Amino acid sequence: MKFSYYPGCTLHSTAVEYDLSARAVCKTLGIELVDIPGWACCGATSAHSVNELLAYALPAHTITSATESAIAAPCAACYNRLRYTDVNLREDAHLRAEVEKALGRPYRAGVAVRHLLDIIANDVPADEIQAKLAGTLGGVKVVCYYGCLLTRPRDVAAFDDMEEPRAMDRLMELCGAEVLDWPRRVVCCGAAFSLSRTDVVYHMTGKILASALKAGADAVVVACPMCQSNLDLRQPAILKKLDLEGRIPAVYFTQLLGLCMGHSRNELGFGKIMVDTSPLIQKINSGRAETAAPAEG
Amino acid sequence: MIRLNRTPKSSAAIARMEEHLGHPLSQCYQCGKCSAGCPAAYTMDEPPNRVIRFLQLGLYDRVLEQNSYWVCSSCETCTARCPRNVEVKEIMELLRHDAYRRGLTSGERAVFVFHKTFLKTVKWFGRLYEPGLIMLNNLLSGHFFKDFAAVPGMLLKGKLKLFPGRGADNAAVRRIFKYSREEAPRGEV
Amino acid sequence: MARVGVFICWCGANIASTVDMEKVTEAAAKLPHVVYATNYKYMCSDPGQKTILDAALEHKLDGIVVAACSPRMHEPTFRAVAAEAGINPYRMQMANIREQCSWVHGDVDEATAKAVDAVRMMVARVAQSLALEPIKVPVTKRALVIGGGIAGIQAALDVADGGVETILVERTPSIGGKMAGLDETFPTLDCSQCILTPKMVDASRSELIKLYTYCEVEKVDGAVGNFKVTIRKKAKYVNTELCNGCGDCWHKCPYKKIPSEFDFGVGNRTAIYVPFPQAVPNIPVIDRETCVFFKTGKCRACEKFCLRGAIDFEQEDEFEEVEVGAIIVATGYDLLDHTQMGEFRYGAIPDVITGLQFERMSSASGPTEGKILRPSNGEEPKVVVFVHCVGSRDENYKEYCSKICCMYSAKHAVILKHRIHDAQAYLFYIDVRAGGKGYEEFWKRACVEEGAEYLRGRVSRVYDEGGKVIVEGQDTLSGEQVEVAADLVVLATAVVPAKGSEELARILGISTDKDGFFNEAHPKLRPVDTATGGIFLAGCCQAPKDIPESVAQGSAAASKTLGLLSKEDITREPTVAVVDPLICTGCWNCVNVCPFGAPEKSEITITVDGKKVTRAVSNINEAKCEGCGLCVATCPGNCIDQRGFSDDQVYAEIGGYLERVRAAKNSD
Amino acid sequence: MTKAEKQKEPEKAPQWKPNIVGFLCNWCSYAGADLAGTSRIPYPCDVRIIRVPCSGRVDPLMILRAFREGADGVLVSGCHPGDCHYIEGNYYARRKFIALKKLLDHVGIDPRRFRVSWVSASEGRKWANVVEAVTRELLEVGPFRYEEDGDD
Ligand SMILES: Cc1cc2nc3c(=O)[nH]c(=O)nc-3n(C[C@H](O)[C@H](O)[C@H](O)COP(=O)(O)OP(=O)(O)OC[C@H]3O[C@@H](n4cnc5c(N)ncnc54)[C@H](O)[C@@H]3O)c2cc1C
Ligand SMILES: Cc1cc2nc3c(=O)[nH]c(=O)nc-3n(C[C@H](O)[C@H](O)[C@H](O)COP(=O)(O)OP(=O)(O)OC[C@H]3O[C@@H](n4cnc5c(N)ncnc54)[C@H](O)[C@@H]3O)c2cc1C
Ligand code: SF4
Ligand code: SF4
Ligand code: SF4
Ligand code: SF4
Ligand code: SF4
Ligand code: SF4
Ligand code: SF4
Ligand code: SF4
Repeated sequence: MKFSYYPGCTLHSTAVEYDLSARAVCKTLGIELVDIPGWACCGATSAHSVNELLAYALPAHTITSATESAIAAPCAACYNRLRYTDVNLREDAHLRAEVEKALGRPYRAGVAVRHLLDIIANDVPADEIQAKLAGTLGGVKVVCYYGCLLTRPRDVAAFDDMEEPRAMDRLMELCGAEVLDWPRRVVCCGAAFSLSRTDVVYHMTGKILASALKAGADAVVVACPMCQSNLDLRQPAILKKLDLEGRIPAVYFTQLLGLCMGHSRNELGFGKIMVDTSPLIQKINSGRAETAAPAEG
Repeated sequence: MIRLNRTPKSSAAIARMEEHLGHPLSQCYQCGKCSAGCPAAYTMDEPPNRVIRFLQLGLYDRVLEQNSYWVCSSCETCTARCPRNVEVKEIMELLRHDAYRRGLTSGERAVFVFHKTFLKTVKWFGRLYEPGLIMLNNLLSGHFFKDFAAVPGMLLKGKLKLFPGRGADNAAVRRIFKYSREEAPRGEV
Repeated sequence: MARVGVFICWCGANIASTVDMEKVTEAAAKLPHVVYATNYKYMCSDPGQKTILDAALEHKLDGIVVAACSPRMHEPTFRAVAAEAGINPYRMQMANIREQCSWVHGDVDEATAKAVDAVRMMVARVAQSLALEPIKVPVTKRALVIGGGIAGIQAALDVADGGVETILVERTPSIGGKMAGLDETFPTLDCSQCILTPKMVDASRSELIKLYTYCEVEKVDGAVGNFKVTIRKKAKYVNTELCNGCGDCWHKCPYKKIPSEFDFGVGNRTAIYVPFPQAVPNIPVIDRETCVFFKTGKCRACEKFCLRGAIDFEQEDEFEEVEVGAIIVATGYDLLDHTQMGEFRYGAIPDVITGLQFERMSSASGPTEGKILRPSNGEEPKVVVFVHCVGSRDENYKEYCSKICCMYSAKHAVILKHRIHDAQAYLFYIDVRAGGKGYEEFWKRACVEEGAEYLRGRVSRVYDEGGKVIVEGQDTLSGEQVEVAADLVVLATAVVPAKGSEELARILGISTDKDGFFNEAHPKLRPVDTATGGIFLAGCCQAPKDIPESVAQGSAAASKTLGLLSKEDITREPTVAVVDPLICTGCWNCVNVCPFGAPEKSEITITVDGKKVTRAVSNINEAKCEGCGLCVATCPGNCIDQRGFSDDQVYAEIGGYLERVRAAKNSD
Repeated sequence: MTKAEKQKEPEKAPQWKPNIVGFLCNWCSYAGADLAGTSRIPYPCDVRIIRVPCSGRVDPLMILRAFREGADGVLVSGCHPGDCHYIEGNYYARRKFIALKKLLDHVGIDPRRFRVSWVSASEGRKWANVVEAVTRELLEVGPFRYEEDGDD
């Protein structure tokens, strides 16, 4: 399997650990990632918020620059923007003509835009993943958080269920985590306002954190750098405001996968998560030991 | 009192909006499901269904004065669940486009400024440059030290780069910006 | 040459405002065969019909074209007029210049030209039309009712009242349908069982009603007046002659935890069971799927304890063929499965239930003996949210309004208050649809007297958190988001056609609408007929309705049935296929394609060169032919033609139109 | 004798209106067309409708005949597959028409001139759309002309 890789801006900065772990896991699974020459920012919320043409032209530039027939995007927001662009440019000839004028070259339709989670969960057979696992998550309790953009809207994104997606849950179960059912897997975290209306982020992300803590999870597993940074960076302040005890690290699904595949924590960038992940790691290790013990005895 | 002395369609802005959406606004039957699930509704001047209601009544300008569309987080929850398949998120978006072109902040200057600076950094560097964004955003919004508490930690963890990265096809990006701006002359990007 | 009269109708302004009456009349008068053409304001009115009669006599017409509305509207009317005028009704044709012309085209010139063409085509057709005589077939004086809910029971009782034998086929072990499981009924709150059971008993006692419970219709042949119906009698594994319903068997059956279909999973049943205590007939059946004996070969407890030796594990499904003259379909409804709806967490929350589950809990004879309880922990709920329009009025599920749920939700709120005095009901609604006698008053009562809180807005999502069901909704009147931490959530899920309706439609040869409900012949004027002669509809299988409406339709279908079966014989359309035996080669293509088994292999003996030759040829049984024309178009030798839709007639129509086109093409 | 269609360049004569013969089954499509009427859904007026009991009644010869007599297009519309009033008439019809389309191509008649659609009695809007689409397509294809070879 070979994909053009679109890390998006955040994976080169705030979310380096996602980039590191994604590359590591893909390598192990034999998924070849080819960088897109000259890729640009997808424009994120801002572009589609204020200027329609810009919102389509920026992703179109990147799609057209891709060298492979499919793009793997780890960021849910980028993925959503790229998908939107591709769907709309294919349907709307007029829009496409406009975008092509902006690009100064023809749009390259027919490149499949895929989220990394979709690829790993749906393209790689479960037994192949299983075969690469060197250890388990030792039954740690996790909740999977998909966020709003990964599965919506129905006719654009949807590689999984819009209200109750399960792709990440399946992967985590495969890794031997105890995946808890919780009700907020697709609720928005307010990423668009991370710098402008932080109060909104507090409100939205707060609900998610509270729910994850209530569910009794040891970690929130995520597939989007925006979600991660909201859940992670702002966690101490939010929990303080909500008067809630505890800390719950937000980790990328690729980090946990990588851990089970035997990559080191350093390789996977665990140290770059702001909330302390050592209790989680300890739990994983002691869980592993417990499950291993009876087998020996 | 609202004086209903014109049909909604008589407003060019609303007609344009309907054309863009591909369905008339009258498709919404005001069930409120969009608002019920909207994570941002709590901080909106009017919840999404009312935004649509005002538009149905032809009160386009009144809607532009409300902050609702600025604080919409584009999460698509509304569109995904609408029983009448109304493009709710798209409506919010179209309102933002128009407000941005006209320079209307509707009390949400911070959001307005954020989008502006975000796009500026993208325009300059082809990609997002976060420290630059944070600084610029704070400068323009007047909250000079907001979020800087987290910065040292982030730098320490290697999460922030001090200098913008290279590699984007800057020429292409500038071209896109130039063209997009020409298309939208008042869009101060 | 035929002598055709053309009568062009204005339909008031309906046609005349878009079609130039004078021009059409003028053009018609010039056509070959036409000896008279006129127009009139309302052709179907008495004076309109008289115009036709008078003209027919005066001009010695032998064919008529009425250019007016759709033949689906008034063909019978004008056929009758033709007959009265001494003209064979099948030499009357209607040119559709209203539904397919004036109502859909705005331009007067274009619409007029199209109307003229329509008249041309019909005149040409009439000139080629043979006089046909309707086919008479004797009527079987017996009726079949499919579905034993309240609609079917009422229909069967009324047909039997009219002195006609009725077969009532019900696929579950008991008649009664959904109504048998309801608690009190709106708007009067009388107990459902109390008003239904007497009817069920009447049906079982009636000499003229034969109950076929645990049975299904397998196959239907024949046509109006003479249907041949194959009924599958599913094996009950109980000898119904010997069993007296004592109940020893089901009390002893060790397998007790099977979710009861009748209770919608709120209660359990045994493997040998009657669905509910008042079942009619009160005779158990063994459910093969769950019986331990059938699964493992061990148990037979029921057999041991049955003193009458009624258990019979050797039984097999049986098939019986019955002949009936008319069929009433009353297969009712099911509720949309809310576990396909993500916003309700795909049924993952036990305290989110459907209206019918609520009914089973609140029914005094139900599994909880009338106690309303939280399925998760068996406690009394104090805060109950009722959600209207779940999957109804929603383009992602069902676009239509389910009609009964506003009322039953109000009823549920009232019942809740009666059973649990300190409980609070919240109802999320979009509109309250309460158009019925006493209905508005009833929901007012729920709201004003019983303290139910009505919130105008939809629910977006429910969550389960901390042992509560969090309901996120909108109160659109205040413009505020509202959140209720509920103990129980009752969904008013959409009413959908009963499972298996599509299959039954296929067996019966009737059509369904876009939502799967059976189609009536006309939405206003023939609401209980189907387009297929002799098949009628009653109850929720046609559209969602409440009990009074289901009963009314059951009675209406019965009166239609009695009307049909009161005749000695009925006439069938003579538009059947006919084989020319002299040229038929016996290839049996027609036999193979005919969906109704009308072409039969037969022999003719003819004399060729003085020698008698016997040949195998096809012969079409008029009583079975439905006149679809499939065989006609399929016969490789062109040996079949169809009366009333003959090749000549169709070619005449094509010619009638294209002659003009060719003329026009040649002139440019 | 061969028939060859002369594809005239879509002459910029907006007055030209295609002549279309429509065979409609009585139970579904004819009723659907009636419903378009009762619902007042406007559509182009270039189709002349012939009512047949079932799309299965339509003999491919009828369609060829229509072309021979000067139709620019032919439309056959019946119940949705599976919904046929006569149970499976339209199923057979469908098979026949697939073969016919090939034949048309073979004899040089643009297959776009012949269209089969499924319109149910509840689809007045769809009927209007079908007519619209057929008309639009024929406007593109242009008038149908054929000549019979041979100097007899
Ligand atoms: C929660 C709820 C509460 C309600 N409360 C009220 C109320 O208070 N007042 C009121 O007026 N109405 C009420 N109703 C409506 C009422 O239930 C219906 O109007 C009524 O039951 C319709 O009767 P029916 O005979 O048409 O259908 P059903 O009751 O559904 O009966 C159909 C019967 O046909 C059988 N059947 C189905 N398919 C076949 C087949 N293929 N072959 C043989 N048999 C078949 C079924 O087993 C069933 O016995 C309520 C409905 C609901 C959902
Ligand atoms: C404004 C309006 C618009 C409507 N539009 C629609 C619509 O679009 N679609 C629809 O389905 N329905 C419509 N309806 C409803 C429709 O009119 C009724 O459903 C229908 O007419 C009822 O028919 P009926 O025979 O019961 O009563 P009526 O039409 O009232 O007929 C009763 C007859 O009995 C006669 N009569 C009364 N008393 C006596 C007596 N003592 N002795 C002898 N004769 C007597 C009357 O003169 C009358 O001729 C509409 C109603 C209104 C008011
Ligand atoms: S959910 Fe749809 S129909 Fe309901 S109020 Fe919102 S936009 Fe209107
Ligand atoms: S897209 Fe905007 S309006 Fe819609 S639910 Fe999300 S925040 Fe609310
Ligand atoms: S015959 Fe038909 S078209 Fe004429 S008046 Fe009667 S309903 Fe109208
Ligand atoms: S024990 Fe025998 S007689 Fe009694 S109900 Fe059962 S089968 Fe009938
Ligand atoms: S044989 Fe079957 S039905 Fe009879 S008692 Fe045993 S499990 Fe129950
Ligand atoms: S009856 Fe009431 S609750 Fe049911 S679908 Fe109609 S409006 Fe909704
Ligand atoms: S027309 Fe032919 S195929 Fe159709 S029902 Fe009659 S005999 Fe059968
Ligand atoms: S298809 Fe024609 S030739 Fe063949 S058996 Fe039937 S009637 Fe005779």
